[in-house]
Amino acid sequence: MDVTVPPIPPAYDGYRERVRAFVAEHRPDLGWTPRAGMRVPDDEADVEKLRAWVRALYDAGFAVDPPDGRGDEFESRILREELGRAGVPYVLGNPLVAGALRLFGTDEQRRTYLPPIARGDHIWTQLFSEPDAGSDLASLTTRADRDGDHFAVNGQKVWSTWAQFADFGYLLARTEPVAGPAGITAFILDMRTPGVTTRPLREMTGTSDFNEVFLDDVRIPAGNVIGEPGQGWRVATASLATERGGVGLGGTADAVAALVGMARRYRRGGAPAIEDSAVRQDIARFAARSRIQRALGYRVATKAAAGTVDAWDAPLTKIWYSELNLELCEYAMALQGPVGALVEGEPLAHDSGRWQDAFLYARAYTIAGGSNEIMRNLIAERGLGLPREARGS
Amino acid sequence: MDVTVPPIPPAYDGYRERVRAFVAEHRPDLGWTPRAGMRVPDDEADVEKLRAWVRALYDAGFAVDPPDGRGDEFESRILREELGRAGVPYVLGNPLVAGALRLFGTDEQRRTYLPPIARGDHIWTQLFSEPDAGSDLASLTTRADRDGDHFAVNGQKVWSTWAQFADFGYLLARTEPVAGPAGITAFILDMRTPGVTTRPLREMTGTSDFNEVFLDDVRIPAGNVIGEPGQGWRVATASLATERGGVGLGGTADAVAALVGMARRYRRGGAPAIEDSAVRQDIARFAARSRIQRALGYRVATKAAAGTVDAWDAPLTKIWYSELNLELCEYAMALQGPVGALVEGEPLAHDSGRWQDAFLYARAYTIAGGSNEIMRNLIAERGLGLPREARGS
Amino acid sequence: MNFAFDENQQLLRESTRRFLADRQPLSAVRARLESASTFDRAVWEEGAALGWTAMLVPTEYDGGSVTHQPLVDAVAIAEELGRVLYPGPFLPTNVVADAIAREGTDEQRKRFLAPIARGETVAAWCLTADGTPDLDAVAVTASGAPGGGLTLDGVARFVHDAHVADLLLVAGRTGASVVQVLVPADHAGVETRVLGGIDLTRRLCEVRFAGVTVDPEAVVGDGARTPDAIARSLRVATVLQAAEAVGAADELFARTVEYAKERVQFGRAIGSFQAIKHKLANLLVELEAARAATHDAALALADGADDAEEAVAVAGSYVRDACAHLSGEALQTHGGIGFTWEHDVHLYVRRARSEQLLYGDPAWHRERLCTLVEARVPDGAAGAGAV
Amino acid sequence: MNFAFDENQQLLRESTRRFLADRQPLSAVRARLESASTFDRAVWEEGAALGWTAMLVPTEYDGGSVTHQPLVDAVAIAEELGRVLYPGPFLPTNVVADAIAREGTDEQRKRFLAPIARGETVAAWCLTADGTPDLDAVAVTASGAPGGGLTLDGVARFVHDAHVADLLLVAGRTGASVVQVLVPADHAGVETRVLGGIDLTRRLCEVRFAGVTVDPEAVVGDGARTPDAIARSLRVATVLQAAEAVGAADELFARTVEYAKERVQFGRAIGSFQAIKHKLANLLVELEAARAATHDAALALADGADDAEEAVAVAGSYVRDACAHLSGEALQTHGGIGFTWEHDVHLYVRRARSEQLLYGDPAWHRERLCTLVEARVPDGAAGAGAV
Repeated sequence: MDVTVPPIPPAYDGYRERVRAFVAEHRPDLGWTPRAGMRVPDDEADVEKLRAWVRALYDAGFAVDPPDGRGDEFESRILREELGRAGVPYVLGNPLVAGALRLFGTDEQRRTYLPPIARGDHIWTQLFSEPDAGSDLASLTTRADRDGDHFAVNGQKVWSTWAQFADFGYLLARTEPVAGPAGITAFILDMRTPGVTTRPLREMTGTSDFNEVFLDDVRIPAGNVIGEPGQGWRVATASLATERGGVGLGGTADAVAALVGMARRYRRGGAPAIEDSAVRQDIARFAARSRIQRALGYRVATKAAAGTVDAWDAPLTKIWYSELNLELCEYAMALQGPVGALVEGEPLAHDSGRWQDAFLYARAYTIAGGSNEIMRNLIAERGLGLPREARGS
Repeated sequence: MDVTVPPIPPAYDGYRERVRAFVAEHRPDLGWTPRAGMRVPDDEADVEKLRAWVRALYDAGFAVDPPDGRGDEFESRILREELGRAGVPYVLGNPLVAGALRLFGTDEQRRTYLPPIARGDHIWTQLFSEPDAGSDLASLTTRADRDGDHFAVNGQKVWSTWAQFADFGYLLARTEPVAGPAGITAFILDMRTPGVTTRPLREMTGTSDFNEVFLDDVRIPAGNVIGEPGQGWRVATASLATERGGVGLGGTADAVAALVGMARRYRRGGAPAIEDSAVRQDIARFAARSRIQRALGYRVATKAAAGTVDAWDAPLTKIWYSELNLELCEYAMALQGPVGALVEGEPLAHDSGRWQDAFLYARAYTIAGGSNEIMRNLIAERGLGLPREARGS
Repeated sequence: MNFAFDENQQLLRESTRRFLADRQPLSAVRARLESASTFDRAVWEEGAALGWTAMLVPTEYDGGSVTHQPLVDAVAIAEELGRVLYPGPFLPTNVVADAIAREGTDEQRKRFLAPIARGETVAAWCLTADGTPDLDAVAVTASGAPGGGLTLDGVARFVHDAHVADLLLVAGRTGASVVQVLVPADHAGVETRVLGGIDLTRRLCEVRFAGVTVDPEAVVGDGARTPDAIARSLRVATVLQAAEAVGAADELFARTVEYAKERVQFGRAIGSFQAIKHKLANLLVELEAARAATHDAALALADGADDAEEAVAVAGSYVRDACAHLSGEALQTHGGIGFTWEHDVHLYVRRARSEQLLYGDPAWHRERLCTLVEARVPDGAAGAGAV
Repeated sequence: MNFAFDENQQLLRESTRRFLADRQPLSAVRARLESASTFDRAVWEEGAALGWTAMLVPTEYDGGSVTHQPLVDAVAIAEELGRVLYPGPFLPTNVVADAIAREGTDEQRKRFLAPIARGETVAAWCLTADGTPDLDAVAVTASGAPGGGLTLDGVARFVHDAHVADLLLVAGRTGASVVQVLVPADHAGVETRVLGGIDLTRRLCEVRFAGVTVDPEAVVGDGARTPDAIARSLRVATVLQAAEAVGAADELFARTVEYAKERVQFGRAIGSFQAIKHKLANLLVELEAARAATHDAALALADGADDAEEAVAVAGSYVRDACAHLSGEALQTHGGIGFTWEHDVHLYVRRARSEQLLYGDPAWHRERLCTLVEARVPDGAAGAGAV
C-alpha cells in the first residue's frame, strides 16, 4: 500500500514563480463573483475575459490538462495549486465531451475539438436531459432524423450548463423510433446552427447556471456523430460515469477547516462554540467523512489504474461527496447562528454568504447527473446484482 | 384542546392502600426475572404462580380491564400504577384475540372466552406467521379443510408468543384454495387438541419467548370460527392494528430519566457525562422524542374517540416507538462505556443488564407484528394513496 | 381528552385559509419577492378584522379569542399563515401584544392594545444584537435621561418585520439589568435597515438607536420581572414560529405527494417507487410529530402547565429541525424542477432554514430541555451498577 | 499510488481465509458459545505458523512480515479473523508484541518475542479498571518492593482474552506516573475472571493483582516514555480492531445480500423491493467507507505518517459506529429469522456492539480528532464576517 504524494523538488521553485508572475499579470478582473460549483458568469464580457485568460495560459504553456496527454507531474500540481489560489475558473463550459471524444471519437474529431477545449477557444455544453426525461434519461424524445448526409433534429433540452455562452453542444437524440437506450445517438452540435434557441434558466440560487435549449429543424452533418449511430447511450454512460467519479474529487478539507474557524468565532452557551463538546463531536464527524472521502478517492484511483473498478464505485463516490457537501453547508449555517440566515450582498453575512450560496447550490450535486436515488439503484442493481426495478407501461 | 389528566381525589387513598396491601401479600415469588417486552417465564411452576396471582387479583376485584367493561377511572389508574410498581406481569399470554372476539365473536364466544382471559384462567397465543409467510402474512399456507362439522388443520406456525404455556390459540388458516387474503379464516384452537405440537424457539436474547407450532390433522369444531369463514384477514387486520397502536403506549419517560441517571454516574472527558454538552444534546433529543410519543398518543386517542383515525396512525405510532426504543437502548449502552458490553448475570453489569437485554429484544418491535418496512408501505399506500407495490408472480 | 383543534378553532382556521387563498396566495408574495418589502398592509388590516392580532389582547381593549386558550387559537391561524409563507408581522405583533397585555401599565394597555388588535399598529421586538436569546447580547444601552426618562443607544438585529412596524418593544441594558421600553418606530434616532436574508418571503431587520430618549412611561413592566417577561415572550414566539413551520411543512408535503403521483419516469409515477414511498412515509412521521409537538407546547403554555417550558423546548428544537429537513427532502423528491427559481419549493426551503436559527436555535432549546429534564430526575435513577 | 493490499498481502489474506474456513469456521465457535472459553489453542498455534503473531516481531526473534508495512499485513489477517468472529487473542497478543518490540529491553525481546511469534505465548494487556483509555483510570498500584522490584495491587478490567493468556502487560501507577510491567499470567496473586459479556464469541476479563511482586527487569521501557508507548499501543489496537470490524461487516453484508436475493415474500425476492435495495446500497456505502478509513489508518501508522493519529481517530470513531449500525440493519433485513438464536446474525450484532466501546469509544476518538484538526487550522480560517 502506498499513497505517498512525493514532495515537489526545490528545482521547481522557479516554475512556481513563473506561474505566480503570470497569474498576477493575466488574472482577469471580472464583474462577477465566482461561486461554488460549475457556475457561469452573468454576461458576455466576463466570458470573453475568461476566454482570453484560458488562452493566455495555454499559449504560455500553462495548460493543466494538455491535449497531447504529456505534461510534468510536478508542474501540473503546481499549476493546479496556483490557479486554485487565483480563485478564477480555468476550465470553461462542461468538459464532459472530452471523455466521450477520447473514448469514442474519430481521430479527426479529437484533433478538431480537443485542443480548442483546452485553449478556451471552444466552450461546450451538454444537451442531455429533457423536461420529461430527467432520472429516466433513456426515455428522451428529441428526434434526429436522417436526411441524406445530415440529421434533422427536433426537441427540447434542459439543464444544459453554460449553454448561453457555448460554441458546441454534446447532444443525445433518438435516431431510431424505438423506446429506451437502443435508438439514441451522440452528436457534436455547433450551437450557432440555425434552429438552436437557448434560454437561461434561473435556479433557486438566483443565478443562471443552466439553460433550456430548443432545437427546431436543426441540421447536423452525419460526420458529427460521436461513435456509431445507436451507440449514444454507451457514449453518454461512459462520460457520465467519469463525471460522477469526478464529483468526489472536490476536496472538503478546506470546508472542515472553515468550520473550525467559525466555531472559534461564533458562540454557544456563552463561550466560543469550539469549546462546546457537541460542536467538537460534530466537527470531528465532518473531519472523518472528509478524510474518508480522500481515502475513497485513493481507492477508486487505484482500482482505475488496475482496471478493477466496480460498478458501484462512481455512484458511491457521488453519494458520499454530495451528501457530505450538503450537510457541511447546513452545519456551517447552523454554526453561524442567526448570521446563517444572511446572504451575499448583505454586509453582515459570513464570508460574503458563500455558505448560503453553496447550500442552495448543493442540490445540484444530489440531483443532477443522476439523482442520488438513481445512484442507489445503480449500486444495488449493477453493483450488488439485485433485481432491476420494473418499468411501467 | 384538553389533555388534562385529573388528579386522583384523596378519597381514593384507601383504595390505593388496599391494593398495596394486596400486592404485598400476593405478589408471587418467581424463579424468573421479568424483562422488557412480552416475555415468558422459563418454567411451568412460575406460570402457575402467575396464574394464581392474576386469579387472586381478579377475584379480589382488582381486574385492570374488567370483562363487563365497567370500572372506575381512578381505581383503574391506581391499579395500573401499583401493579406496574410490583414488577410482575399481570397480563398472561397474547391478548390480541380479545379485540377480535369483541369485534367479530359471537355472544357465546365472548361469554366463554373473555372472562377467563381476564382471570388468568386461559392463556392465549397467536398462530399467524409461518416460515414462508412473515411480512407477507396473506400468503400463509396452513390449510383448514372442512370435514362435516369440523375443520382439519395442517401446517406450521412460528413466532407464537407464550404458546408453550397456552391453553388456546388464535389461528389463521386457509379454508379456500385461493391465493391471498380472500381464503383465510380465523379460528379458536384448543391447544390441547391432538396433533398440536409446540416447540419453543430460542431468540437472540437467549430466552424463549416465541414458539414454533406444528399442526398435524388438528380437528377444530366449526363453531370455533371467529367471524365468518373467509373473513379471517379482516379479523386479523383489525386486531393487529389494535396491537400496533398499543405498541406506542409503552412510555419512554422512565428510560429518559434513567439516561440522566447514567449520565451522572458515568464519565466522559474526565467529568460526569451529564456535564458534557454532546451528551446533554443527545439526552434532550431523546427527551423530545419521548414527549412527542406521548403527544402522538393523545392525538391518536382523540381521533379514535372521534372516529377519525387515519390509516397511517397505527403504523406511524409503531415506527415512532420501536425506533425510539431501539435507539434509547443503544444510547444507554454507549453511555455506560465499556460496562455497556456486560449482560445479566455479570455482577458488574449496569442495572442487572436490563439495557442489554432490552437492546437485543428491541428488534422484536421493529420486526414483529409487521416490520417497519411494511409499516412504511402502509403509510405510503393506505395513508397517502400512493400506488401499491406490485406482487411478483 | 381532546388533543385537536375544537370546533371554533377549526372554523377560525378555515376562514383564515379561505381568506389567504383569496387575498394572499403565495403567487402574490412571489410578485414582490425582489421588492424592498413583501408586506401588503391592506391584507394585514383585513386579517386583523378576522382576529389575527386580537387573540392575545383582552376583550376590554378590542381583543378577544375564540376559545379560553387564546394561544391555541393563534396557533390555528399561524399554521395557515405558514402554509402560504405569509410575509406579514403576525409573530412579532402578537408577541408584543402579549407582552403589553401581561406586563404593561393600564395606560400602555389602553394606548397600544386596541390599535394592535384592530390592525392599525404593527409591532416588532428588538432584543439582541446577534439574534440569540442570550441577554448578554442585548446591545442597546438605556441610560438615565433628564426628567427620569431613558436614552437608547445601540443596535438590535434579526428583528422580524421592523421595516413595516409602527411600534418597537426594545430591550435595553441599564447597568447590570435589562429593561424593555416601547418606542414609536418613527422616533427620531431610530434607523431600520432590511437585512439581506436567505428567506425571500419575510424580512429580518437591523434597528439602530442613536440618542433615542423616551419618557419613563415608556418602560414596560417592573424591572425585576423583565427577564421572566422576556422568557415568556420567547416561549410565545417559539410556539407561533413552530406553528408557522408546521403549516409550511404541511403544505409543502402535500404538494410533494401530489407531485410524486403525477410525475412519470420510467413509465411509472415516481410515487410508485418504494424509495419515494418510504421517503414520503418518513416525512409524514416527521410532520405529524412536529404537529403533535407544536400543539403540545401551545396547550401547555395556554394552560400555564407546570411543564410548559419543557414542552416549548421540545417544539423549539424538534419542530424546526424536522421542518427544515422535510423541506430539503421535498426538494430532492421534486428533482430538477424543484431546483428552479420559478418553482415554489425553494421558497419553503429558504423560510425553513432562516426560521430554524431564530428565537434560540435548536441546540439552545435542547440545552434548556436537558436542564429541565435533569431537574425532574432524582439522584440514583440510573439503576444499580458496580464499576 | 496503490491503495489496496499488494500481492503478498492478498496471498496472506487468502491463505488465512482458507485456513479459517477449514479449521475455525463460525460453526466451530458456535459449538463453544456457552463454554467458559471459546478459544481453541491448537488452531491458534497453526495460525501462528501462518504468521498471525509474527508480523510485528523483528526477524531476529522469529518474526517477520510479508511486506515492509507489518501493520498492513496484520490488518489483512485481522479482516479475515473478523469475518468468522474469531475468538482468539490475535489483537492483544499483537499489541503486546509491538510494545515489547518497540519498548522492551534486549533481554525482554529475547525472552518473550520468539515464543509469541511461534504461538507458544499468548499475551493480554491490562490497562484500566473501567476499560477506558484514560490513564487516570489505571487502578493497579506499583509500589516499590525490597530489591528494587515492584509490587502490584489492584484491578484491570475489560481485558481481551486474559483468561487464555500466558503473559500480561500491566499498566501500574507509581505516584503520579505510570509504568508498564510484564507479569506471567500464572504468577501468584494474579486472579482472572471472565466477565459476562454481550459478545458471545470473544471474552473480556477482569484481572486482579494482590501483592504481585516482580523484578525490576519486568519493567518495560523508560518511565517517561510510557504514556507515549501506551498511546502507540492504543493506536495499534484501534487499527486491528477496526480491521476485524470491517471483516465482520463485510461477511455479514455479503450474507445479507444473498439472503435478500433468496428470500421470497409477496411473490418476489425481497431484494427486488427498492426499500431493501436502497438500504443495502446505503450499507455498502458505509462498509466501503469503513474499509477505506481502516486502510488509511493502517497505512498512515505503518508509514509513521505525520497525520497517523488523525487517521487512527477517524477509524476509531467512524468504523465502529458504521459497523455496529450495519449489523443492526442486516438484522432488520433478515426479519424474524435473524432474531433467532440459531441464526448467526446476532453473533455479529453482539460482537459489533461490544467492540464499539473498547480502546476509546467513538466519542473519545472524535474528541481527539477535533483537537488534532484544530491544531492544523490557523486563526482566521473562518472567512470574513461582521456580526
